[in-house]
Amino acid sequence: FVGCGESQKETTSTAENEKKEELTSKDIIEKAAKDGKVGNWGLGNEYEVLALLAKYDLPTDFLSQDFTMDGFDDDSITLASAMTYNELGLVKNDYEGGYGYKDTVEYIDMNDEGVAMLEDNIFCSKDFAKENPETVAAFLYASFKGWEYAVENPKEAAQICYEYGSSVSKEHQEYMADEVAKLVSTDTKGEKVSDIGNMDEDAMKQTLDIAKKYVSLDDADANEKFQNLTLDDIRDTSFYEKAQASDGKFNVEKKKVSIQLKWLPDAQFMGYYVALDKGYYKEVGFEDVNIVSGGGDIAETTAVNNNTVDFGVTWETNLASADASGMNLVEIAQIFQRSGLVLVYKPENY
Amino acid sequence: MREKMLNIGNKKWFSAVFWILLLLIIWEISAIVVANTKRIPENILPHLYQIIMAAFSGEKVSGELSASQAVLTSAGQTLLRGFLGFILGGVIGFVFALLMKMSNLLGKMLFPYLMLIQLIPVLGLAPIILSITGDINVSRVVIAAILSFYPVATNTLYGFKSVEKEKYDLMYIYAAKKHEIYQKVLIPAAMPYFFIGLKIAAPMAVTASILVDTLQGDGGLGCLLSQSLKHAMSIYTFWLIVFFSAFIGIIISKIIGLIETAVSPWKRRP
Amino acid sequence: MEDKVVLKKMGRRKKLRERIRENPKWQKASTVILPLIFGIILVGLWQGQVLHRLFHTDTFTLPLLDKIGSIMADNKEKLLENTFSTLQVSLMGLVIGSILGYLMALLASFFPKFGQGGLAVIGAFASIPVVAMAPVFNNWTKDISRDASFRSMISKTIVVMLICAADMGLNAYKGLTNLKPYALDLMAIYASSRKKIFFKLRLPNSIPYVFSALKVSVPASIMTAIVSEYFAEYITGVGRQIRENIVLAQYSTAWAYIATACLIGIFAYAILMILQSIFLKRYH
Amino acid sequence: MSEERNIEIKTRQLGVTFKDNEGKDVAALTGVNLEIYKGEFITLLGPSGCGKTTLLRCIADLQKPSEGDVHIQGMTPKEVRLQKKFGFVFQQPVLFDWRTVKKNVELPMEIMGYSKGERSDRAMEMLEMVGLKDFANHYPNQLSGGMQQRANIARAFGLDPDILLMDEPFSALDEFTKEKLHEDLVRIWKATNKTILFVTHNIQEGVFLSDRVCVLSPHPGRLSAIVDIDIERPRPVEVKESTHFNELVTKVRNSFEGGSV
Amino acid sequence: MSEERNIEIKTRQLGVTFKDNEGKDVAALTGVNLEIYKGEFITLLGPSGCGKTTLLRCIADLQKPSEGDVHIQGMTPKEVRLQKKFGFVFQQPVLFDWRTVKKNVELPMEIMGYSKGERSDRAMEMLEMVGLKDFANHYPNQLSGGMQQRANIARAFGLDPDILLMDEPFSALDEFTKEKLHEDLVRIWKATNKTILFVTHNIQEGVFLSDRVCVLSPHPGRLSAIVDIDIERPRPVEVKESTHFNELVTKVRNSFEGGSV
Ligand SMILES: Nc1ncnc2c1ncn2[C@@H]1O[C@H](COP(=O)(O)OP(=O)(O)OP(=O)(O)O)[C@@H](O)[C@H]1O
Ligand SMILES: Nc1ncnc2c1ncn2[C@@H]1O[C@H](COP(=O)(O)OP(=O)(O)OP(=O)(O)O)[C@@H](O)[C@H]1O
Ligand SMILES: Cc1ncc(C[n+]2csc(CCO)c2C)c(N)n1
Ligand SMILES: [Mg+2]
Ligand SMILES: [Mg+2]
Repeated sequence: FVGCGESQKETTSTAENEKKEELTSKDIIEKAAKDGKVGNWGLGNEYEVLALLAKYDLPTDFLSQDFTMDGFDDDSITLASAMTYNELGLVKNDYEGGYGYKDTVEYIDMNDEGVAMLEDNIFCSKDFAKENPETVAAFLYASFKGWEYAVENPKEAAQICYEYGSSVSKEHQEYMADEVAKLVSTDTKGEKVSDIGNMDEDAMKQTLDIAKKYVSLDDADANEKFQNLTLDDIRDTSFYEKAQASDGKFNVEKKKVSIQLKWLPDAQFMGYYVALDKGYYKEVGFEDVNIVSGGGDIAETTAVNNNTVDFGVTWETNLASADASGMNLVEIAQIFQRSGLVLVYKPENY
Repeated sequence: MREKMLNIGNKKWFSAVFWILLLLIIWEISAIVVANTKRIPENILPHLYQIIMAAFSGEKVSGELSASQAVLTSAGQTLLRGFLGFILGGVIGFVFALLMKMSNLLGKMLFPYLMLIQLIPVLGLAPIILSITGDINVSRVVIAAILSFYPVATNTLYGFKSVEKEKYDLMYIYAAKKHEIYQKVLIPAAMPYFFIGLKIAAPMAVTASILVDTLQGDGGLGCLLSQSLKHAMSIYTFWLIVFFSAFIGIIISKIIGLIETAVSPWKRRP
Repeated sequence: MEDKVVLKKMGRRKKLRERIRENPKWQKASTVILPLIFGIILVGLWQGQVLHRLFHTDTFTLPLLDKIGSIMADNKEKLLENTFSTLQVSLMGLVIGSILGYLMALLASFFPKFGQGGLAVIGAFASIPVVAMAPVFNNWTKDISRDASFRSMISKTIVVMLICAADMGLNAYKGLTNLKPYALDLMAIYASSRKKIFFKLRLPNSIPYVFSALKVSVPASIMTAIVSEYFAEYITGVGRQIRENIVLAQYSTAWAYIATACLIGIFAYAILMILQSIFLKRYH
Repeated sequence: MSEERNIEIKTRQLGVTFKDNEGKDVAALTGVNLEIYKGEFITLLGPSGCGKTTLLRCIADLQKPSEGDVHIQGMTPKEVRLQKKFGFVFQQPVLFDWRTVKKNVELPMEIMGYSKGERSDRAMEMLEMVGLKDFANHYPNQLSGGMQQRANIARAFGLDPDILLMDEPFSALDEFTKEKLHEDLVRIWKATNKTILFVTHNIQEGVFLSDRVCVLSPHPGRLSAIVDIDIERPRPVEVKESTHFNELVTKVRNSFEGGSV
Repeated sequence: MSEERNIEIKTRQLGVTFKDNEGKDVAALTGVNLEIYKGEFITLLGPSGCGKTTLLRCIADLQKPSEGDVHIQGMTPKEVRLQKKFGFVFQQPVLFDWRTVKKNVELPMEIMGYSKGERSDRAMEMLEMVGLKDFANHYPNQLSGGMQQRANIARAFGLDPDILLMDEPFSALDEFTKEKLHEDLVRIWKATNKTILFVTHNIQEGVFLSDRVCVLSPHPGRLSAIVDIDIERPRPVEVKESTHFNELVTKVRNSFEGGSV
């Protein structure tokens, strides 16, 4: 039965596709918003979508998407959030877990719409940074080296991630690695960046501005603090510069460190796995680097704040709001240089 | 005729077969409907044979593990933590019931708060427990215990309270010490109620243990579940976990039932 | 000599204490006053940060009460809206689930072996973790309405329902079958129909057990509603708010919602206690 | 007892075996052949644990015989039970804690579908008879042992069953109350032509009330003697002083075998 | 009864009032003044519901008097209870379902700290006495009514309390068993010089066993007569046939007032 229904759908969709070629992203967003079928995961992932809706003067309501794309598949969500490196791949590809839509689906890119916000960075607590400057710089140095290698050899990086207890299939891992490499080496305007970990002033500013507009904290004190945050409150470029300028020799204060990821282990974090696998961390003087899987109930900001781990991967918004509520965290490098978020849709629905 | 039907209804084998068949039929009918209406039916309701095939398929889904292997290895950790949490919760629940029975004052003071502790979601509780225990795995066990002690506490307390006055009178006459009254009257009398509490708490402990797996993403059924939910892994892993946990639930309640009859010979009907 | 005086005094004081303790009015009042006293002590320990020292935690993870209170006051409307949503789900799930569980127990009491299988089935459902059940029911309820808020509510309610059904089923079954010796014989002599046996004997006998089940299911229903909100399509509810805030490290706000969950719990528990005192008046 | 009278209850080679803890068979009754006539008042006597209650329960379809069978008015006990022809006063008063005394007495009438007013009137009448009128609205746990037993009796009398089975109904009552209830019982019995099967340990009581006394013996429980009580009715209380009465009592006493179980 | 004998139990203006459902006071006992000598065997008789059990419970510290007080060996009932000087046979057998008959009998001995072997031996001895040796390993729900009561008695006899309170212990037993237990009871009483307070509805039994019979009257419960039983001991069974015995029985019967509550 399945195959039958599928082929039917495909033929009609291509036919319709040609008819409605001229639809702009504005039309699509308007229709989806009117139907109440815009989807996002919420939980701190929604601000770009809110900004986009606001940009087109639409009410900022959306449906909660679970971690699958089933809602997109069954059309209960017609404009669904997806990470280029994860959900988009599942929607398009037909390997295990995929939905196999191939290129029949299209998407709206947050970077193109000018509402991109920065995602995966590396952060630690201000106290930790102050007490362990060499450690921080060394960690960045080795991690950058890992990322650099991974961006150049995504296939191998995917294999390494897979071996370190990946949460996804091999094929998907490879897809992810390719896409993550793009995010690390391209900026929001689509230009190539060469310096991994660079904290781009404009992109960070844009992120913080959007965050200030759409993050509203119920805690009045925290909210006020949040609105008054400047970039300098939440980032420190000195370690990045030190790492970039370094010759790779460090005198690390702490030989065993840990980093908590923002999500389950996979190629989204391939740089760290590569650095670990290739011994880059050892080279700069670490005895042991423990990569702690994320995606759990204890948020990475909390874990770093209460010293369960030394470093963490999070998004700028999460970091800013954590600082606003009294944590003392600081971003030390920006790994993803552009937003990975897109809104995917089936043209036949419009 | 009616008589006969009632009799068949009371046959043990019939009951088991009936329920299994009923569930299978409902499931399969729904699965056929889903298969005809949905593009990716296995995400919503796969056929049972597909799940069974997935269980026995050797295909690697996570590292070098097949779906069943992945489920069973993760289940090992989760069930161990769940079991420890359950034991701890059972003991805590029993002790609380005992304390509340011993001191009316304490009981009245504490009882509403015991219930309130249940209402603090793991999300709020976890950081606090973590800062007390300092270890994520100990925290997991403790939280599983917290989430499963309450049914044991209420039911056991109810058991203590349902002891007839005459039995107290008898012990009173012999000027039995408090601990003797507990040991010889209250505790044995509360046993059936304690076991109801355990039966309710056991699935809660399994559920809780799976829930607390996700405190940190480093293994256990809960993590496997959240991975499979992301569709990054075979969706059948998800269905296997669903069936596995239901199966564990049945097994546990059967085991508790067996323990109950083993410790209450006066109820055994030869 | 002196010893005796002391003894006598103690005796008298004890009498007074006992008199107070046996006073039925005090008995009633104490169920409210004592927890209140404990609550006040708790508030003191919390606000005085004694709890924090005890638990080795900080005012960040366990915010002070005045902070929590002020956030609650600032966000009354949002709070109320989310509270209503959670309450609706847990209450509906509780009521429907408990009825279902009771009916299952009833079936089991009529056809013991047959019905016990049914109880086991419900128990098995309850062993499926909420985190696994919630997404499944989310999927299964997608076709029932075009309104996301409605179908989300239904799917959350079903999860709560199953949890409550298992709890009620087990307890009610005990209540329906754990009869006084010879009580069934008495009914048999009068050739009572099953219906009559149920209404005259089993039902009244099961009432205390029903309350003991409810004491577990009331908090469990709220807890389950909160957890299943994490997975629901439509974003609403105390639990969802807690998660949103934890992700942003807004512990104070999260605790404001946790406090709300506790208030719902206290409220529901108080109602349960009142109902119990009405229904169990005749049970000695 | 004239041979022409109708046989109401007939047991044939009735036997009941229980299993003890170790699964061994324990015979509670064996080979009981008993014929009870319609309208007869018959007493079962026997040492404690010899099977009196078990016999009553077999007749009332509360216990399945392991051997033999019971016929009542040509039907099985079950059929008779389903026709609601039994009344039973249990050895232990089985009162429902959540019902007042009056409501407890009303219970069988509720089941039989009496109207509310009728129920209430009849319950009060019965309570008056057993001297519990003032305690109608008490709960069972507020009654003394004897009062509970009287409530138990009132409940059984509230109905008008064909066959009344009474298991030591008066054992916890003082002599005066007992005498009054004897009178009431005999009056009701005569007026309604019930068949009554009465268990007691009091030989005088058995002899005074019944047409025949059946003596059971233990190890295993079996019928060891039947004594006809050929005292004219109505029997005034003074009859207990008569020599014939005392002869019959002695006769019954002598037919006892062995001690209690 | 010589005046020099020690008074063991003394009640002064003892009164107990219960609340009924509507909160009204119901007097169960009023103004009871009773003196019981050390080593005496005393019987309480009275219509059902007149307050016998309540009186026993007051003495045993199971019920707080509303008025007056009880002194036992110059102490309060509570002190005496805490010295474990009471034995009590309850009107309804209070057996623990989860213990075998033997274990039930051993229970008080466990509390008194008897050694395991001693407990077991003594329990078997007591069970033998009440004729339940073969049922030692049965659970209470496998016993007949009378057998449960006998287990109840065996339990009380297992200990050697100073004061034995017995509430209608033999009411569910047949005459033979009862007679045997009468003999055992008197033997044990004589050998250990216990004070025994015995409740019964059977006037013969009371007269046969006791030194004095106290008659209680209802509405409200109060002491209405005390009859000295001046029959020499040891008393053979045949004494029940004697005129003096029957005179005493009649005397007691005549001192009954009114009916039951
Ligand atoms: N808990 C109670 N609440 C109210 N009234 C009670 C309670 N216990 C006993 N009574 C009343 O006290 C009175 C005396 O009861 P008690 O049990 O002492 O009688 P008794 O002489 O032992 O009678 P019996 O021979 O029937 O056992 C009765 O009228 C009874 O209704
Ligand atoms: N459920 C049971 N399981 C095992 N044995 C039983 C059970 N019920 C009764 N018996 C046994 O059956 C025998 C007869 O019991 P039954 O109750 O008929 O005696 P009874 O004559 O009524 O005695 P009593 O005068 O003491 O009431 C007893 O030996 C008893 O132990
Ligand atoms: C592989 C992978 N990593 C991150 C995200 C982004 N994301 C979407 S929902 C969510 C959880 C709540 O924060 C996160 C992190 C993704 N979709 N897939
Ligand atoms: Mg009997
Ligand atoms: Mg009494």
